[in-house]
Amino acid sequence: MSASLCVVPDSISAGAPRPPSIHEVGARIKSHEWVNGEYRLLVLDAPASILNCEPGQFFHLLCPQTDRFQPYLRRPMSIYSFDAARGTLSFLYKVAGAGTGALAELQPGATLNIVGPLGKGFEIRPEWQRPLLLARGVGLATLAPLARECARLDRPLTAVCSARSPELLMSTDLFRSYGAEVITVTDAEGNSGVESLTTLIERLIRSRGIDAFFTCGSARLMRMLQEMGARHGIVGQVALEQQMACGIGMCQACVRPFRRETGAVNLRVCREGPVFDLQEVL
Amino acid sequence: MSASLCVVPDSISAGAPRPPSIHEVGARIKSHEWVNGEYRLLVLDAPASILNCEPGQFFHLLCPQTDRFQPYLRRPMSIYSFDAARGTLSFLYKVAGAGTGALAELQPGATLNIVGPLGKGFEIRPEWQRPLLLARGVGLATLAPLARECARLDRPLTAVCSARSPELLMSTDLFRSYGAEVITVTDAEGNSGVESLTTLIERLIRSRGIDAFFTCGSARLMRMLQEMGARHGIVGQVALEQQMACGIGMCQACVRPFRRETGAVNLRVCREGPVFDLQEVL
Amino acid sequence: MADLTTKIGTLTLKNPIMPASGTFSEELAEVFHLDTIGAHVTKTITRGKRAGNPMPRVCEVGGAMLNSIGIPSKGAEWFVKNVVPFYADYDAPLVISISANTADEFARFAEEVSVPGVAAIEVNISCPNIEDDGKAFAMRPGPTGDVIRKMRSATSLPLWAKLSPNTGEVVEVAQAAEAAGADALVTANTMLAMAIDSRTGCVRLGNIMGGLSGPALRPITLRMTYQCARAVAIPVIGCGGISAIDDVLEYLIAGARAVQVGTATFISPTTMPRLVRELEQALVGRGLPSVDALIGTVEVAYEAITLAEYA
Amino acid sequence: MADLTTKIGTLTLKNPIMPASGTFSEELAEVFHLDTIGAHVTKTITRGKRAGNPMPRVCEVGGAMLNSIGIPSKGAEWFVKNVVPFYADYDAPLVISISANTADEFARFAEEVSVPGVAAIEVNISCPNIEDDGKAFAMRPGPTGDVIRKMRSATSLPLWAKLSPNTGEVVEVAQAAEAAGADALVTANTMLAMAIDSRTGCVRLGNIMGGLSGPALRPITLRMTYQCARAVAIPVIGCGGISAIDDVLEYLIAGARAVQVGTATFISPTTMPRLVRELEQALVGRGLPSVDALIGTVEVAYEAITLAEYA
Ligand SMILES: Cc1cc2nc3c(=O)[nH]c(=O)nc-3n(C[C@H](O)[C@H](O)[C@H](O)COP(=O)(O)OP(=O)(O)OC[C@H]3O[C@@H](n4cnc5c(N)ncnc54)[C@H](O)[C@@H]3O)c2cc1C
Ligand SMILES: Cc1cc2nc3c(=O)[nH]c(=O)nc-3n(C[C@H](O)[C@H](O)[C@H](O)COP(=O)(O)OP(=O)(O)OC[C@H]3O[C@@H](n4cnc5c(N)ncnc54)[C@H](O)[C@@H]3O)c2cc1C
Ligand SMILES: Cc1cc2nc3c(=O)[nH]c(=O)nc-3n(C[C@H](O)[C@H](O)[C@H](O)COP(=O)(O)O)c2cc1C
Ligand SMILES: Cc1cc2nc3c(=O)[nH]c(=O)nc-3n(C[C@H](O)[C@H](O)[C@H](O)COP(=O)(O)O)c2cc1C
Ligand code: FES
Ligand code: FES
Repeated sequence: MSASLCVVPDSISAGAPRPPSIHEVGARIKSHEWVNGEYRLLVLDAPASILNCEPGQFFHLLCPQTDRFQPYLRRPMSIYSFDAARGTLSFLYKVAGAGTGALAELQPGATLNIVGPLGKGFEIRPEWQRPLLLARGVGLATLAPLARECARLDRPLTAVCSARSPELLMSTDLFRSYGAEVITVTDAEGNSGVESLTTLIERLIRSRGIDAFFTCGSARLMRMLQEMGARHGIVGQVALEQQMACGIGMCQACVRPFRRETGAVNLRVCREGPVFDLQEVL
Repeated sequence: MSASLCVVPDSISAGAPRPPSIHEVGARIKSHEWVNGEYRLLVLDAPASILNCEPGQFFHLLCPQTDRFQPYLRRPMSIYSFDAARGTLSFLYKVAGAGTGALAELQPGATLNIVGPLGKGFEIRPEWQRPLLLARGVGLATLAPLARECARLDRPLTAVCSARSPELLMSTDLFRSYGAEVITVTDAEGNSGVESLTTLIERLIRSRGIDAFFTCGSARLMRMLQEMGARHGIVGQVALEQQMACGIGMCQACVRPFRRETGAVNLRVCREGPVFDLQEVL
Repeated sequence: MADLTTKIGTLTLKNPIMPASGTFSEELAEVFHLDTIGAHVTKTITRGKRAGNPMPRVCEVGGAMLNSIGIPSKGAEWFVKNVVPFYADYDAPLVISISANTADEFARFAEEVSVPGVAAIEVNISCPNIEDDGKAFAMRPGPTGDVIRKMRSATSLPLWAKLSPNTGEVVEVAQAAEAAGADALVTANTMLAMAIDSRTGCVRLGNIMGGLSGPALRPITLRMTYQCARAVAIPVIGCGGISAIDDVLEYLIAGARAVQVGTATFISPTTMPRLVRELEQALVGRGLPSVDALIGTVEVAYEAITLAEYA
Repeated sequence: MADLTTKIGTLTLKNPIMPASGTFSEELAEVFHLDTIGAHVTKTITRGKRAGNPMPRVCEVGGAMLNSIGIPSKGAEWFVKNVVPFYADYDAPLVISISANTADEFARFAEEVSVPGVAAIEVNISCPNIEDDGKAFAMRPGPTGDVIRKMRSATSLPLWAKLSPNTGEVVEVAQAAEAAGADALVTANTMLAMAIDSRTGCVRLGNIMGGLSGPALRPITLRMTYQCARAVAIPVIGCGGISAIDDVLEYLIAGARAVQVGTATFISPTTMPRLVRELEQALVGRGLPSVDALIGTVEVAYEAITLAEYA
């Protein structure tokens, strides 16, 4: 990373006392189930104050201390679904290391301390009438609220869902329930490689008139869409991940380099993101 | 503490490989009940290897990490009872701070890591035919195995048990079951002060022919017995406490000064004790 | 009701709870009203632009964290134009943390940022001194004195010298800062540390080494706070591992006139306002009229633990 | 099967796990067979008798401990007569830790304890140097070099210099020890720290300040181990906060040729034999033929975390 990169964003939110919009709350666990061998679905009873969310935003979870795991920092998780009317908030997460390992031990009824909503979510611009969503792994969680938003805004959505194997394909029924056209590809079936997908998506661009890309969950697929987008003049957005400490914008732990007119800038994934312009990602 | 004090014991156990006599084991909790508002009785299923105990010895307990308490060092606890035939080991303890607070949260069925048996226990010398035991608070726990040993050796025992209030008098039935004569005194009844006790014990010395003192649980009562012992030529033993780190004799955290022929020496409560000659305590 | 105000030289803070540099920013205003705390302390800036260190910049190590953020900075001018005005709407004094490569540059920089709206300058002397073989200024009394002396003649704002735990001469460094005209000391910055992922064999920070912060640091920085509070007459501000009210009390009792909260804000962004509330409760609970009544009251217990009276 | 032996200069240890001074004694033979570990390191002794520090001598602080045991000692003569023979029945080399007030006293003492049965001398230079205003020898390269140089001409036994984390010049101190003839370094001793009981307002150690040990120390001493292993050619022995096999691997990967286990033995007296077993398993699990194959293999990852491949 070169020392000439700018390192904080150019705009700072206007000064002075405002009512808090980020909340630290204890939320009761309503249910907590395995959805496949790797992922768990965590549903929380959440107060209305934190349910004014945008698709693509995330929460920062204080995973518990257990006998086996003693995570210290919080763990960021995309919102899988939020429902202000029912007062629920849910996360779909992969059990990976200490934090998610400890999280997985929590039982319904227990309280989980969460901070959010955080970050900048997806923006479905008026001119984006025929979006395509390409999700893999955790992206299948992160992009779920976007599919709902597309339904709300009446934008016919094509969802290409990728996974290692058919069992690991998540959210496809949810996507369908939002009226999306769902196409699945898996490593097991041999149709999830960049080449097959390029062919598939080229075809969809032509046949469906795709005019925007949304993606999450794979650096490889993001690069592929950047390349195809550049070729076809299709713009879009990507939800990124980066290791975080504060999640709020204070610590500069989560920066990544982005292309801006003025040159490369480092932006905070937790604050200027996690959703970024697809073509700006360096 | 003057720099002229000797600081390690004069004898070092003879060298060379021996079979281990101190064990670190995980013991299953058989039962764990409150005996009054302050004390809990913890009964463990214990392997025979650690049940070759002497009255007055102790174990070093690894209290668990809980959400409320994160003790780090082990906590020393006198053996309240041990039974090699039944394979049980029990502790009677006061819930005080982080360690015992965490311990108190353990449920039957859980495993507790313990190290022991540790230290030097009571010695009932052949010439001590008519012992008197004076116990207060935790001393009521520590002296219980001694009462059993007196019964086994056929020494009629008088047990003077002191507490703040009658509810806090523990072990008295146990002492009686070992055939001891039990006399209780409490602050509530106003008969537990040094003056009343001096009168009581002077009378017992005359009437019962007391020839040895055992005590635990109160510095004030220990001083009183030292003084009476000196006056009447009655010897005895005391079980002491001191903050510990290793519990085995490695760290020198637990030393206290004692009177020896050669002058004052610092001895390790965990190793040369916890039971010491009553008159040697400085 | 207890009086929570505390004086740091000429500044009066409404309470002794403030953030540690690098763990606070304008965004926290979206979590709680920033006037609940005693002062605002900004992330260290440099005069010129800097990118900061390579990724990964943070990792966690058994109940604490390491960071090698470095000092990304958009420069002095940008800061004065964009950040300082943000804080104008708050009553709490604004303390800005600055860093530089030489004592002269520190002085020039101090002058540049001595603008209306800035109440004090925190001097981050834990950065490498390029005139002293890259050793941090805060490692030795000489360079520390130089920096503060030159800054003292360049600005009339209060100067808070932020000390480093990575030295064997903390008392001498503290005294040098005081002699050179520092108005307060902050004890302390992070401790140089490292972690390796034993599975992959890789260092866990892009910069290889980084600063240890959080609870594990507290016994070390508390010791420094105690040492410095006894060695200097200027106020000492404790910093390191504070997350609970008992930690705040510990520092005040050791002699700190105020405290800074760092990593705990990452773990719970509402830590500072909670500590303000709990401090008031703790003082009332002890029957103390003010924070002042607690500061420096530490007692030394040389006695052996005597046989416990279980009564 | 993996080869666990490691060479510390002329000594070959059957495995790299040994105790840290002050956390080991003859009594541990009642817990496990002392020949399971790589070496025996005794508590520091002084030539004359000493009582050690006032009570309380230990306390716990959030997942770590502080101690101010001091150096109680029955003196050199008693030690040579009573302790050295105890270890004669074991194969593992006996390393004895000594301390003194001046460089000359260190030298005289080294000579006195260079007796049959002693395999190496660990030099505890964290104690105050009465000829340098009470600053510990290990704080500065000069006094460290003096001690080792004088000891070097007084004994032919291997000398292990035990460094202190309480200095900003650890690399210079390490190099001074090497230049003066040290055969190995031990990184490191405890870090000066303090705790106050916020309820009573009393310091929690009789000696006011004490040494931090246990997990909280690990990131600091690991960093020192890494720095020293790169700065000197003699073997470095890592020490600080080791309790799990991952900790052992971390130190070896950082460049340590062996490790010392301290406080963990208090928490679990069977820690060392367990680590020996788990080390063998870990090497086999990684397909490594020997400890040597792991030492100093640390890799530096400067890369940004890239978007995770969830596949
Ligand atoms: C904005 C955002 C949204 C996310 N949403 C989801 C989601 O909906 N579902 C899901 O399964 N995962 C999601 N992740 C990834 C998730 O945060 C990590 O899987 C999790 O932090 C791993 O923690 P751990 O302790 O189990 O793993 P460890 O590997 O032990 O974590 C060690 C450290 O690395 C960090 N880390 C590890 N992996 C990642 C990662 N991929 N991204 C950022 N930090 C990481 C951890 O936070 C922790 O600090 C998201 C990440 C970000 C940044
Ligand atoms: C040999 C021995 C036998 C004991 N037997 C019993 C028993 O049978 N029943 C019982 O209730 N208690 C007994 N105690 C006291 C018991 O160890 C303490 O009550 C317990 O350690 C308190 O720990 P805590 O974390 O709950 O309290 P805290 O006060 O939070 O403990 C803080 C620290 O001080 C130490 N400490 C506190 N009180 C004592 C004490 N009285 N003696 C030694 N260290 C102390 C703790 O071990 C810990 O390291 C015994 C102590 C010793 C030394
Ligand atoms: C992510 C991070 C960034 C930091 N940046 C700075 C900084 O720019 N300037 C500074 O003086 N201290 C910086 N610090 C140190 C803190 O101000 C504080 O001294 C240290 O973290 C100890 O306090 P804590 O344990 O409460 O976090 C930083 C600490 C962290 C964790
Ligand atoms: C109770 C105690 C006593 C110690 N005594 C000594 C000593 O006499 N000499 C010495 O060099 N180090 C001494 N140390 C330091 C240890 O040898 C070791 O360097 C330190 O504890 C760090 O390792 P750990 O975290 O594994 O405990 C002592 C440590 C403890 C906890
Ligand atoms: S995680 Fe702290 S700035 Fe993004
Ligand atoms: S507790 Fe370690 S010697 Fe007694």
